[in-house]
Amino acid sequence: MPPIVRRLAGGLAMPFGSVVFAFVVGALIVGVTGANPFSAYAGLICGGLGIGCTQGENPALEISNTIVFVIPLITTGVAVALPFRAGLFNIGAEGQLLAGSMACAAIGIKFNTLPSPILLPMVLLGGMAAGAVWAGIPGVLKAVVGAHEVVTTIMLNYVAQWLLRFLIIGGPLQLGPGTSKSLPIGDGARLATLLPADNSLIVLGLPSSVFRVHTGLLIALAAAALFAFLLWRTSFGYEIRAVGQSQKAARYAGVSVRRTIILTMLIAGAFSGLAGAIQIAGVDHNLTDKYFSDTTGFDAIAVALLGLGSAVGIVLASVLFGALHSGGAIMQSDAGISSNLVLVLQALILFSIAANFVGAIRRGLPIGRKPSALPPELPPAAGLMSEAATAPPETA
Amino acid sequence: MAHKQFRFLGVVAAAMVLAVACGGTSGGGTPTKTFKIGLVTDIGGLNDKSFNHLADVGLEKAKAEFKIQADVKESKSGDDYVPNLTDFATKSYDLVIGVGFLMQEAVGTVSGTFPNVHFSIIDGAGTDAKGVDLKHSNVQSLFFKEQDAGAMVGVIAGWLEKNGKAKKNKHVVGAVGGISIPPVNHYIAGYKWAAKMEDPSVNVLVGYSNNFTDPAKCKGQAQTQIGQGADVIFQVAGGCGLGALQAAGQGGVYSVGVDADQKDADASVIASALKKVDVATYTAIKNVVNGQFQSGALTFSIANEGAGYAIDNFDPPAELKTELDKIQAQIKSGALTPPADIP
Amino acid sequence: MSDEQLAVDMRGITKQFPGVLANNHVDFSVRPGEIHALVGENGAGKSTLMNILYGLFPPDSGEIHINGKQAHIGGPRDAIALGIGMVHQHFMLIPVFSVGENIMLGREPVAGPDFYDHARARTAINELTKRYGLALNPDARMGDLPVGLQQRAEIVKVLYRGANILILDEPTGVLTPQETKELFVVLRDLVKSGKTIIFISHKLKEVLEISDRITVMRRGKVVGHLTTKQTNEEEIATMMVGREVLLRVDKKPATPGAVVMRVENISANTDRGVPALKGVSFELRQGEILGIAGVEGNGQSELMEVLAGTRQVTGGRVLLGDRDITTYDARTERGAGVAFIPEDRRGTGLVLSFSIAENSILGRERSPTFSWNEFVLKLVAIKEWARRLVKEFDIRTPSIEVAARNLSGGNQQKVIVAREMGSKPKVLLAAQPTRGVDIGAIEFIHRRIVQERDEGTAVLLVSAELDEVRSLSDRIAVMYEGRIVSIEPPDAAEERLGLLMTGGGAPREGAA
Amino acid sequence: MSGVEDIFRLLFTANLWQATLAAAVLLLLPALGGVISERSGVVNIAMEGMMLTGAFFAVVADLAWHNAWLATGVAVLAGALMATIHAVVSIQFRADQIVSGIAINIFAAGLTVFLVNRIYGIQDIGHVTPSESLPYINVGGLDQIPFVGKVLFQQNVVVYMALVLLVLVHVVLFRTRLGLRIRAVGEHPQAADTAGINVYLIRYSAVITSGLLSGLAGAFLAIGVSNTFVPNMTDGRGYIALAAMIFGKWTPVGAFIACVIFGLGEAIYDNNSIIHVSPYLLSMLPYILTLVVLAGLVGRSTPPAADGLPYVPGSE
Repeated sequence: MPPIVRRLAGGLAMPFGSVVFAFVVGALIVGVTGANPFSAYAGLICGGLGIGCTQGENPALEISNTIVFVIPLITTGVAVALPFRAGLFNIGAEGQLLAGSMACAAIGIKFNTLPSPILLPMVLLGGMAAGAVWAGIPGVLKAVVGAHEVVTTIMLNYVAQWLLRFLIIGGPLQLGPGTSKSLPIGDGARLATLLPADNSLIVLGLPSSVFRVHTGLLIALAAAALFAFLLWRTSFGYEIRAVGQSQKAARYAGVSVRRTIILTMLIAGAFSGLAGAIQIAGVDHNLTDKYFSDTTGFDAIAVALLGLGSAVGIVLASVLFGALHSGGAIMQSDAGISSNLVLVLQALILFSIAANFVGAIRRGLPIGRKPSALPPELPPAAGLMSEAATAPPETA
Repeated sequence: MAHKQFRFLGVVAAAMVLAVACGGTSGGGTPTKTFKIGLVTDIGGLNDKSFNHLADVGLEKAKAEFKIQADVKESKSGDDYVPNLTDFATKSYDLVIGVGFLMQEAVGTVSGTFPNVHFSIIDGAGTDAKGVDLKHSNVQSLFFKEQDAGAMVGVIAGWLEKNGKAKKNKHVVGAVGGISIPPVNHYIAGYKWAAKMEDPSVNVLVGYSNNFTDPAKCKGQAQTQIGQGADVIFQVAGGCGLGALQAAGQGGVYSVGVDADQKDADASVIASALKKVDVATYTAIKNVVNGQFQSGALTFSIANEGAGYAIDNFDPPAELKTELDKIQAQIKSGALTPPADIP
Repeated sequence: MSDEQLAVDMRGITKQFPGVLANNHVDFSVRPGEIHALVGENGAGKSTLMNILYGLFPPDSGEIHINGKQAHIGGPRDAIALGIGMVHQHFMLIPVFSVGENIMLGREPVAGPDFYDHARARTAINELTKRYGLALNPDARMGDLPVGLQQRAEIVKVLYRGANILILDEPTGVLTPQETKELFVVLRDLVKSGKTIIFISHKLKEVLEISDRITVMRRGKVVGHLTTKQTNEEEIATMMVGREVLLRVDKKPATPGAVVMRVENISANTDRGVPALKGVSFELRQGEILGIAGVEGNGQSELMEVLAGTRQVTGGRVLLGDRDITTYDARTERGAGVAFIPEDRRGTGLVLSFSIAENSILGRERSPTFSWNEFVLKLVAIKEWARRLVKEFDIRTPSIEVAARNLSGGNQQKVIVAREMGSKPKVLLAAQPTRGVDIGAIEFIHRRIVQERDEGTAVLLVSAELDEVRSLSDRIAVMYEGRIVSIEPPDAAEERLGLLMTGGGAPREGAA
Repeated sequence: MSGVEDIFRLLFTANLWQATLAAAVLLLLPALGGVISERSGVVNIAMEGMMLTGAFFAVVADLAWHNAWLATGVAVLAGALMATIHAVVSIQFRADQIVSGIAINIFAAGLTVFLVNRIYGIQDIGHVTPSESLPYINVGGLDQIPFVGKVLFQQNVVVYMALVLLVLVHVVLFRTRLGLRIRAVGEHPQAADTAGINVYLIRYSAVITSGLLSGLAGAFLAIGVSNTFVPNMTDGRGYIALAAMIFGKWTPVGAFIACVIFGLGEAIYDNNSIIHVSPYLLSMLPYILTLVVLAGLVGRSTPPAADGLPYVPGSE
């Protein structure tokens, strides 16, 4: 085998194995409870990828629906993966996404008369800024006093949740008494769909408006590309990785660990915030109670891990998780299996990656093209005791 | 407001539909075709111990009686509403039912895309983003006058207080809401209105747990109200509210269940305010099977027995029974109209 | 040889780690009541062998006999039960626990159902410390004790477990000469009271001083059994390395030029905020090597960090030419021409998971040579640069894409040396540049340091190895307790330097 | 400003403190579990999932066997089983402990609802009869003491158990041989290993104990407080317990104090029918307080030295 193939195979073995493991154990759980795992998975695959549908589903529609789920996963996946590289565990992508969606909605409502070329950048940048602030707080706390980012980001997720409730139930963004959503954002703040939202135009046998894939897809792919570029082709990305692998060595090399941590979190937050803004601008067009139950930012953790922290991996993992999400509903209506099985599968994938991941690192096996996705020196949680926990001493 | 006007029209429409239904139930020809019915829950899921569950019960009932294929999709997040509704629509289901007012916008959107598919939505209409009803001809709204049900249990609470038949008789009763949203507040509005009508000196405490799933939160709310002297606790918070019923049982006071008959939840439950989502779902399906789908609003109220109350672990005195029958008749006839907004 | 006489008899021990055959059919035996030294270079397999004896790893093959009986040692518990105790190179102490708790751990005296019995713990420790003359306060917090006392606690811990065979892994590495002397007294007392001691070291003078017999290891194999009285430093060194060692560095006399760096009365604190430098001043000239001698922990590390820009001063200033660089950070220091070989190769000198190419620009990733606008990396230039360094500094690697982790210690060090020297600095700060690398790499690095000097670089060298300082330096500054107590010529007598290093002796004129 | 006055008046009512203690105990049990687990060096953010699993199986068992104690036993074992998964994955396989914890939480959320669907179908999971639930007990004599009696001695049996467990955990951690060993393993597993302590055994036991305690909390929530199971009924308590543990600086007593503070917030919030405080601000409070603590404004909170680090025997 040529080395490149071997490395590629080595890189794919673990994530692929994790997915297989999850599906096998999932099948056992389904089987033990007296249902047919094969029909369950057939529904899942049909709904996720539009393959093998038997109940008259339109494959293009299923793919389109999956892509709509994939878009925010890519962007938040990047928001989790980038801090991973710096040795930080961003569990707060969800809160940052909410912050981004709140800011996007607020701006999109307040300035709803502005034309698209002005308003659209405003809402997207506003969402990014809000996400950056939301991630910046843990970044600063980590860099300055060594507060562990896992805990601070979890706390801020909840704060964002309650802030959202405040805004749309009785608060300044509420549509009207008794509602739990906001006014719609201005037309100028909306991202166009790839196909026109036209009920009379028939594409692939369906009105084109059912295909909800929007230009946010391009933004998400651009975000993934930017992430890869930043990480591997810039001095800042180099410094992020250096800090993630060895804070001491980075500090000795003159990299400001504090600055890198704060900047990394700000950028990550901007990505998450962008995901929230894209959802508002591209899909929902208003802030609704559906964000109370949003889990994109948590799925992003699995996406980042399964994607081994690489841009291509994140996109592929996002497709998997988007397909699982999308397929769950088809599985339920076609096969009568509760879509909660999807959560079980996601958890199993996580167990499997987590267990393999560190195991592989400990055994010193190279993972993928680049040395490793997670800092192999210490798992992110090790930050609980790393030197950073006692605030890195730094020269002026 | 337009909303109220629409409501009124809804009542008229409902009355007509029911009249037709009563007139010739089995006259709908030869239903040899298997009807496909799709039900989409909101994020509460099938086990919400509330309206999603009741809708499923109605669907099962219809399945037992008609030749239908009944499929369910649980929405895991708000992002699922549109794709879930769309999936059924693209597969040419004969009726797609959305459960809960959270789905209004999604139903508005999808029904516009699929004008040939019939939609029903419980607790809402097919709206645009601003909450304005799009009045699509393929959408049927299944509304409930929760205030009617709330009023009936409010009569019980007020009557007990007035006549010193409650546990503490401090002229305080309570209501524990989930989140301050219309379906919840309609119940509370009727409850408060009727309790005040029965016992003008009664103080109605209204608290919100901000939660529909955690019974402990509602229990805390109820305990606080009991501590304030409340001796009838009305839960309007789905699964969370079950905690309020427990609090009443433990605190030795009466409680009132919501949506379904919650007699079994606790011995303290003396009555339940019924919102017959199961009946509504069943009716909507039946209409489709009989080729009688009709757009617009179908409102379920005391008048058409789509809302009401049940007496549970309690033997009401004759006087109270008389009072209840009287009020119920007055509401039915339109002589009394419980308010939709909390007074 | 009859088994009954041997305290420890390890036969045919083999242990394979991924990529390394750490022990290759090793035979190792220790007689009761002796101090047996196990010597060898880093990576020779000494620690692995002892960890196997202590049950931390199972051997792949081979058998172990303790006091004549075959033993299966599945874990430290088994080893302890067999009377084996180990004092690890990195202390196995818990800083937040008391001395007493640390010593008792694993064999705690218990009162009632399971209560930790402080009183009995104290009595037991006092008894032990009295018997072996090892004063220790059982109630002190371990983290507050100096290193020497921590080591003492480790020894007491082992004795408390009833150990008759004590393994000491590089026990003197962290000690001052005074503490080392005290340790040796303790060891001799222990032997007198019937204990057997295995002493792991690569410091040959100490080995000759304290041991009765010596086993030498090289590359996972035993290469010699020696009796201390019948051998000498050269013989052991040759066995360790496998060839004759050049103990002197070949160099021309220095031709010092202008003063490049002037250090004026600087003071600085340790990480814990304790003063580490208390007014250090010296000058460094072009084309000279100024060596700093001293027992570790007397401020050398802090001095280097201050000069490299990774530690802040609390007073004084540093001048590079005419520029005041006191407040420069590591990056600006590098930009100004100060290169730094840090003492902790794996911890601070390299990012181990980075490739050689990536490591070759560590600290210079924003320089115009390697990035556009300090931002976009010039990947081609970086690769060329790395290839050049690999060639010029004889770094043994299949490719520049190999992770630093996968290089040998010597090659890792060469990557750092290459990176720092490759930038043609004005000042080269070299802290422990040859610590723990093989002899071949030591020779190479020594040669390159001298070459740098000869090309006009000012070199400041810190080393814990007095021999290294003496053989490389053109001047020797001796540090003691945060001060430079004297600046000596390179041919100063070892005894005099030793005296100065431990606070004795009179300074020569010109010292601060 | 009447809101402030009202709250002030509220603080002198026994009802408020009774509710505070009950709410605090729902947090205390998982928090104690967290303390034990993390003191042994295993980061545990999986209390939420363990608690939810416990709640579910408590109801299933109680409905099947009509015995609250049996059901509690099942719940405790279910919590322990989830903890065992966390232990195997993070101790044996040295997985990232945070990822494993997140996975447990997702797993529990999905599995419980999936099983409700599979087991009960359209019937849905039913209600537990109060007589078959964990009883509320008024401690004879003591419960009549003014104020204190109501707060401390008119509570659910689990509240008393939790208070006993609080003392027990404190004593075990800081006064016993076992506690010394747990802390040693969490601070410096190599040192413990070389001292002959079985690091894995201690860590497994500690993590599983955290599952037992979280399972008990789940049972309390399900068949003590609610008498039924509602999907996702734990509602983030495991995460607040995590906050309480950090707030309390990884000590049982500190965690308890934090739980009381958080429980007090909840109890005050429960009064929103009579005093009008912003529900959102109050709900944010525990999280913001924890951030403040983490920011070092109320003293530093330092975890055990080896918290979160998998132990590899023989490593340095």
